[in-house]
Amino acid sequence: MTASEEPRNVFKLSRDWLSVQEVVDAVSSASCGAISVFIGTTREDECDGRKVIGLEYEAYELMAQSEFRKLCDDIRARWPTVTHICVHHRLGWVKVSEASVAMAISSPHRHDGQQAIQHCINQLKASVPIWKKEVYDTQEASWKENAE
Amino acid sequence: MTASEEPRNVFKLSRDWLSVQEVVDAVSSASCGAISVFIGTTREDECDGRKVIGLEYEAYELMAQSEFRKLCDDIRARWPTVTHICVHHRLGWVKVSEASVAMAISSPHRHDGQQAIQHCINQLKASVPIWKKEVYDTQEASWKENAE
Amino acid sequence: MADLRVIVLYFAKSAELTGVKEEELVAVPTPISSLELWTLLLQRHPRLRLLQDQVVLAVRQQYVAIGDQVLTLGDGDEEVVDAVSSAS
Amino acid sequence: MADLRVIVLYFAKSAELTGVKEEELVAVPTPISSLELWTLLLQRHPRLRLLQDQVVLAVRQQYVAIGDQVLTLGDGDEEVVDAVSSAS
Repeated sequence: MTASEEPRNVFKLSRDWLSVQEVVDAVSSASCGAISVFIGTTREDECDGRKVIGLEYEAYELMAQSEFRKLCDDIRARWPTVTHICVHHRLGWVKVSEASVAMAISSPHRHDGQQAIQHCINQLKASVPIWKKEVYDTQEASWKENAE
Repeated sequence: MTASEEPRNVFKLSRDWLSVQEVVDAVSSASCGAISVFIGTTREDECDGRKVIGLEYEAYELMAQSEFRKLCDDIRARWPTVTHICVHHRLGWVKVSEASVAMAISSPHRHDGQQAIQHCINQLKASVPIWKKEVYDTQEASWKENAE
Repeated sequence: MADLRVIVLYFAKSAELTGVKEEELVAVPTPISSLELWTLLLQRHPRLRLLQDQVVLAVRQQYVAIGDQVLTLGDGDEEVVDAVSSAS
Repeated sequence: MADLRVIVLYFAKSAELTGVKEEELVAVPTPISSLELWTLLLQRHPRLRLLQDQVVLAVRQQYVAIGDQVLTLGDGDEEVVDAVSSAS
């Protein structure tokens, strides 16, 4: 790898619309033949007869950054060929069908990256302090486990 | 699902730069919480001391379309919750670090889509008649199995 | 044994239940276990009890389980109380 | 038993070896097995032998293995010969 190819761990919390292209560009590398991407969107859903119209996200930003760094260390220990990792997560109001998280991982070959991206989204939801509140068409709302 | 939510199978062979956003938009759906994406790029590589400077792709276009439809049927039989499938593949000259294939699959929950995208890229390479020729800095070139 | 000033941050449902996002606790005894600290927070905000098993504590950006574990708090430490409701 | 006119398409390395992308074969006997058809193509283009085991045939956009399988060809059928070299 050249100097510009030092492994990158990019994490951004954003109140704006997420750009998939930006996440992909952040991990692209001439030494990588594979970029695995996952996008989580707000799904139109019903809960006890109420319709979900959107989600409200909140984070403990400093701790989210440090938990993300731990997660990256964990991913690189499991899949050493992983080159760059980028996660963008929305905060605040995200209406139905908009992306709340977009993440990309580059690797020389596709298998490692595909395994790593699944681990990344699972662990992001399990350990990074970001909370979501479902908001319903009845004006009600409820905080949810972020595990789904 | 509403009428506009009929499962879509989108396949495009293109001589232009691939847009990840376009592939993602093609599968987005209010009923889906997950979009799994894979991007295959031309990797800077060496082969017998020669440096790969790019790839040249060629397809049997009509048959590629029909093999893609079979692949979509296979994916939907294995993961019935898969909603939309979109694959864009480059033809012609693709230089190092550009995308040769971009694919996206949407599903209500992430697990099915993540399994399906891995199957999709594996089977695309195994069964869809697209060939690639590695072009080296020595002006030499050689046709490759598309399996990698 | 000493008394400390500790900053507590509340997130998500815990902020809704306490009505505050951040507060300062003075005269927190140290050493203190995570369970004793949680009990102290419950005395100030009885509605936090609604969180039951879903509460997560973090001290200096490290998660701590609620139990006998003794916390070594430094003056002015951030202590984070965050919580989610169970998925219904 | 009849003789047919068949269109053969060559792709990738097979097109390089034959020097053509497409050709018309006249008086192709039918029925014919895929192995007999491949032998007929090898007679026209001996360099196709370089493809050895890597050759893939398709008739009417369906892959066919090279062997005893009898092909039912219709007049003017597209027959595709495509091939890749083994990964070195």
